[in-house]
Amino acid sequence: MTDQFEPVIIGFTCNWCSYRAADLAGTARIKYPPNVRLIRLMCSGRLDPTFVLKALSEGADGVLIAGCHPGECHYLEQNYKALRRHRLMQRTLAQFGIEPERVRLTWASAAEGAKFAEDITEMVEQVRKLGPLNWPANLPTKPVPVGMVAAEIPVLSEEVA
Amino acid sequence: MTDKTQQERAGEERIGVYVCHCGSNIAGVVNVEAVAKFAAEDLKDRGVVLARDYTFMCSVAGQELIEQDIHEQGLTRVVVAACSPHLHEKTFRNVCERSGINPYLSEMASIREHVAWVHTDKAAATAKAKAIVNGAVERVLKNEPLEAIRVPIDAATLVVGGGIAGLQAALEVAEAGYDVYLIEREASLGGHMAQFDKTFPTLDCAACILTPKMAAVGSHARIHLFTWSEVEKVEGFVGNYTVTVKKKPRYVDEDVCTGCGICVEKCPVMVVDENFEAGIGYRKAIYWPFAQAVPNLPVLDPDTCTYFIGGKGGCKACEIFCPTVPNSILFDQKEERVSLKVGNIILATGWDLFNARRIPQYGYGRLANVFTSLELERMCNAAGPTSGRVVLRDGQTAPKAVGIVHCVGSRDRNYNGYCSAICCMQSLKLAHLVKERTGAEVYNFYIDIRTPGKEYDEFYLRVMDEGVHFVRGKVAEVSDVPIAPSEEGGKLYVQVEDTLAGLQRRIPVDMVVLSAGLEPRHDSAEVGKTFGIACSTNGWFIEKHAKMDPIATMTEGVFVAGCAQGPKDIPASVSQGAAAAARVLSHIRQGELALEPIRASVLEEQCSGCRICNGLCPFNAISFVAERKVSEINAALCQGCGTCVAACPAGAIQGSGFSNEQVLAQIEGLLRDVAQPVTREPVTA
Amino acid sequence: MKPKFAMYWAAACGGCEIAVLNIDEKVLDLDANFEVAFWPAAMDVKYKEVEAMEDESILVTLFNGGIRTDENEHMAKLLRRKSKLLVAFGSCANEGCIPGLANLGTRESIFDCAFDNPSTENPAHLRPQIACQVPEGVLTLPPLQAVVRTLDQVVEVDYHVPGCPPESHQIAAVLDVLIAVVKGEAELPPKGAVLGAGDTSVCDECPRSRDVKHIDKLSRIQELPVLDTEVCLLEQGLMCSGPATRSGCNSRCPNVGAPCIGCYGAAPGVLDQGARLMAAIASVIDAKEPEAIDRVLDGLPDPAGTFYRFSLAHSLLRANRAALAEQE
Amino acid sequence: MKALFYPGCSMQRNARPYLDSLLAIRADIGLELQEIDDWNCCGATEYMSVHRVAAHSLIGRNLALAQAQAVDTDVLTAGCSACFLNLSKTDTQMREDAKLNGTVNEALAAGGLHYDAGSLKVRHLLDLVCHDIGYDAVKARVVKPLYGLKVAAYYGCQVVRPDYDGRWDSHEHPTAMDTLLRALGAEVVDWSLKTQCCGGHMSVIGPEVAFGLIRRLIHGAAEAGADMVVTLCPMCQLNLDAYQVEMNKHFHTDYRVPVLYFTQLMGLAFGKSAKELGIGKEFVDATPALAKIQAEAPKVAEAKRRRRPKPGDGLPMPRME
Repeated sequence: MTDQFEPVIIGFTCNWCSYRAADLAGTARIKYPPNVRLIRLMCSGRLDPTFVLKALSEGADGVLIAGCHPGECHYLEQNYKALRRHRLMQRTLAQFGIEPERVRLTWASAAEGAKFAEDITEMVEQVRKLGPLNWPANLPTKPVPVGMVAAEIPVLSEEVA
Repeated sequence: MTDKTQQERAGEERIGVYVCHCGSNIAGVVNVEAVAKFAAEDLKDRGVVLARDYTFMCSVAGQELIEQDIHEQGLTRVVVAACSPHLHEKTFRNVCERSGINPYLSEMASIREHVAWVHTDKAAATAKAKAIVNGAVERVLKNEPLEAIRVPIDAATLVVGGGIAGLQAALEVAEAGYDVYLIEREASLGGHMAQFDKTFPTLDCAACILTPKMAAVGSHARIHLFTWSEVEKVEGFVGNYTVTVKKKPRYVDEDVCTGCGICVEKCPVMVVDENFEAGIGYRKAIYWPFAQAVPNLPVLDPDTCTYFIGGKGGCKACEIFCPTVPNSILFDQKEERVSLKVGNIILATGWDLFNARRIPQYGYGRLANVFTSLELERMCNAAGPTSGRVVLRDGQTAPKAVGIVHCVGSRDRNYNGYCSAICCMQSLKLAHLVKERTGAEVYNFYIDIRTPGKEYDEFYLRVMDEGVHFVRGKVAEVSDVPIAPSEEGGKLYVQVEDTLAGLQRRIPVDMVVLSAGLEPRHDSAEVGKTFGIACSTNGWFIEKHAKMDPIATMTEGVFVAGCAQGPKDIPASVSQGAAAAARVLSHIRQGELALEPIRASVLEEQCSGCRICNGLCPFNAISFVAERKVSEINAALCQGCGTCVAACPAGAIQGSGFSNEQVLAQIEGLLRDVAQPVTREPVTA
Repeated sequence: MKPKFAMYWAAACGGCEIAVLNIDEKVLDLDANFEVAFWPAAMDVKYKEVEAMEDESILVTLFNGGIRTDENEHMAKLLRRKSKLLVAFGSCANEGCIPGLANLGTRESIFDCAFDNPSTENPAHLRPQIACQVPEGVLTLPPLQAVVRTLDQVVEVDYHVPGCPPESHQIAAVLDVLIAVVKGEAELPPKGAVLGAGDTSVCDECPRSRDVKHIDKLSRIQELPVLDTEVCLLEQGLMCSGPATRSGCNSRCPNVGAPCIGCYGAAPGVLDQGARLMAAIASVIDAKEPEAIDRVLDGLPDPAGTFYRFSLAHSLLRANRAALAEQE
Repeated sequence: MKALFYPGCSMQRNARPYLDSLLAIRADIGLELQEIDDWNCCGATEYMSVHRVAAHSLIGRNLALAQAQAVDTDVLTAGCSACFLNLSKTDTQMREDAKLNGTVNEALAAGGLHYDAGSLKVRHLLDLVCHDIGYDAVKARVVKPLYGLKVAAYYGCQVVRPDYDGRWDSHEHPTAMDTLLRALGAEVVDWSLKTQCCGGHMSVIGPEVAFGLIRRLIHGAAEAGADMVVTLCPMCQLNLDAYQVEMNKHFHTDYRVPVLYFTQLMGLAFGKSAKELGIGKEFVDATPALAKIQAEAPKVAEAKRRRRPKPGDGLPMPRME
């Protein structure tokens, strides 16, 4: 491996479509970068935003959410809930300074091994470009004086006072 | 339930980790020894007491290895890093069960499909495999012992659709001695097959092979027939469905009518039959769908009946001439609703013909002598509107040249991307019939000829030998306008690129037949919703597994058969009907069914009754208990998707098998190698 | 000798102090059973005097406010050392509260907002300094830390009393428990327990009628032509945090037609209150197409501030990335 | 409604009646046109295949000028099919192809111009009239309905294809102009050739090919019983009208099917004078056809009582939904 940044991405897949798409990519020996680590859920509707925040705060550089195509959900329409949560999450995450490319929602049917592999490849490249997220929430905080060096203590002049 | 106690428990757990080589499938890319070593050493503080790598974990020897360790090493939980859980999860759960641990205290880490087969960099693949094993170890620590849910199975079966697939399914179940309710939307059984003249490749007369089955179903003591009826509502779950059937008024007393047909004869109204005759024949306002209809009862169409149109006055010829006592004509008949209890459901709702008007450049509906394949089927049928003569729209002239256009609406990204599976053979059959009956020159315009059935290709060769022309190319347009003065008027010109000859051709013909594709029923989405199953993007019902389970659906106890699941020919529809029946019979014979215990449940003391979850369940498993102001989940209805678990604002819904604790732990495990060190909670065994 | 009691006010508004005084005559019970060792808002005790106390000599300290400055951190650590029981008192100490919302920006942006906005007259663009020379000597201010942290992110905390501020009847109940323990009439609750709150969510106490939810529009209260006094506020399109907020306040705000803003924090066992709200609200949006979903979401101009109004500093992400990056 | 207007060269010369009639009716339908200042040739159909970047830049200049002049509308319209297609093509391809976008804007920058792809909505005039102004608004202005006039609506190949922005109901058999002409009171015949090629520039480079194509259209319209062909494109009008005589000579036929613009028929129905609308400048005289216009709506034969079909009636035609 070269010195280039290798992002770590957590992928949430649904049991019926995207996880099987990943299985199919394997069976078909389609190659994609090893940066995504998958978690199986029963449905993209199970995707709790907590999982995404947890992954990001635990050191993941990105999160991939993959469900069945709209209208194809094995639980009829639960992937629309994932879609809504994703739209809302993106708005919220933007306020935390997290780029939208880091949390990607994609659809992959059980037959779309190649498409899923392409999605992963594309996302890995996008996140690689963004650089490490390295969420520092858990670092001990240390105060930094704002706007001054301790040596230059200003004198409060009479006029201003 | 604080984290602490969980952690303490984790300390007491004894986890065994098994890393499979899968021959060289995994070991060729992943350093399996290193993964096992990682688990044994680095995950010791997470409760791992032993880790082994082995050539084939799924082999008998591999399974025995785990059993032995459970007995001798006192393992309490097991992680197998091997292939996809979709293949062997059950195998290793059984191993656990045999050895006395709850089967759900095992976990698989997919390092073949998700690692070895998709990556080439060995170091990176091994690192990823370690992370996945780490995730599985963290997850298995949070697994709870679960028990399968057992439900009794009602032996009665619902079959929806009286086409060939539904007929076969109904007969199989009834012959086994169980009650079947067969629901058919039309007035007679038979489906599309009843409309055909001959069937490929044997050229059997469709009616001759179909009607005996219709009669057998119609007279079977175990089969309760509901024609001119639709399923309105389905409640309950596998083994215990309550189905509401809407019986549309047929305005004929089913119990009294003898089917003598005098009413039909006397009815003065004649209208185009858009349904059975595909728009090229006529029927009366009171009519039989077709001669061999089962049940042998006419149906009255109030939209065309003079009595109904005239605001219930006049005519009444049918009633006047009806010879039965009491009179069989019931002008006041109303819609009825019947409630049925069934244990399993087979959906065989069939297909709709692609609407050829959607391709205006082929001229259907504008150019008189452009026909659909179904129109030609009716024309070829001896019982059809032309008594089996193949003629132009004038009803007289036999065509001298006929063009048959394949793939109309199929394999076309403007309409349907899929192959309709039957059109090639149907077109060959129609080419043969046209040639046989008219001696016309017949041109088949095809993209590819697909003849993968038994004796299908032989039939193709036979039709070629009969002198039918084959032009490979997608037809650009069918026009009635000559391009040059040399072209004679009154013809249809088929403009096509002949891709074998490398030429643009304009072939003048008298008749064009559009071999229209199969489409899902126009209301398949609503029907799917009624039965709790999903449709693919194309609209066909989705089977549980495209290869390994093309009969079952995601909803336990609901099966699909025939074209409702995707385009297929008659033999495949019959097979699938029979297969669905076999699946149902297996359920019935088991008496009760064990369901995967992946279910959501409400922690009542934490539920505040906010009702956010109430509208989220497509299976109506969530209800609100007004007295206690809490929501409740019916475990038998719940399919385990977990949407409500994720949505509960108070965290009061738990999902067994995929709990928050399990997923969060798995995230931690997967990220252990990159996480900030301060977040690690040391757990020492 | 009576056991010692302390109360301290860190990065907070002072409302918690008022709430304690608001328990009326109950405060006499406090005085009867405890010796007040340190309570800057009520009496004059110098930090030096606290430092001189023996470790664990104070039985209980109610600590309100988050950790925003070095001084806050210093006092948190000091009081932890001096107290047997340290109680995170009120929303700020527990989850950062409104001051924690500043974590969505950097210190620089906080100063810009406070000292350089159109409503502030500050032509010289003066900024507070941590030290300043005046004729009498050097004046200092405690340095602002990169982000607001909660008390339990800095020191170990024994008990949590949520609320902004904690409801007076709940404070009284907590004091009763403490007094009972002092008198030997009761056991201490298990360490880490949440005191003075319920264990379901605000909806449990809310008298409004509720139904299945389908949100096709989110409005702010002033945008609603009529507010139904009987029906669930969320069903009327108001962003009410009640379903995801711990009970205990007797649904004060919804009772009077104001949506719950979430001050009692997440429901029991919930890791991240904002995530729960996001999941719940998004789930019941009545739209399928991305554009239609967005139209509904446009009614929520500040999602992070809405969902994490009180709990931001204690959430999984805690703060904006740029603010966190200023940590060392 | 307001729109920026790119007239193009044809409308200035051979298609002058198109422009005149448009200007005559614009107030009636509330169309405010703002001609782009200093516009240049669109490069017609050929330039694109000679030099792609130069062609796009040539068109890009017009788009850039339009964008700069767009104050209270972002709609840019053209009456000529080739002009419309070129503007639409460049806009779309610049939007989709970042490299092309860069190159074209680099070229434009030399002239101090810039175009933000996608900032304008490029729309054909017929599209505006049918879909924005609407049939009802048109119908409301009709004072002299074109009763008794049978017309063949001819769209040509460039407006409905490739239809970058999805404006048309069908790319083979569109119906927008049919509906518009019916709103004017005319009877619209059904024919198969609505979007077939008129020959384009083949009339100059390979007349025999063009004559064949022209004959097909004229013959088709005549066969369908049309009194005239109605078009929306200067090139189509030129080929079918000006070359009809040549075509007749070539095939020894004597077709006389006049070819007018839809704007001219709108003008007639709105009560404008033929002169004002440029009628009379066509090669094949439209006067005999226009003489068929009646004051009264032709009596539609009363719907025949549905009688029972008899043997020999023939097979029913499929219903068209």
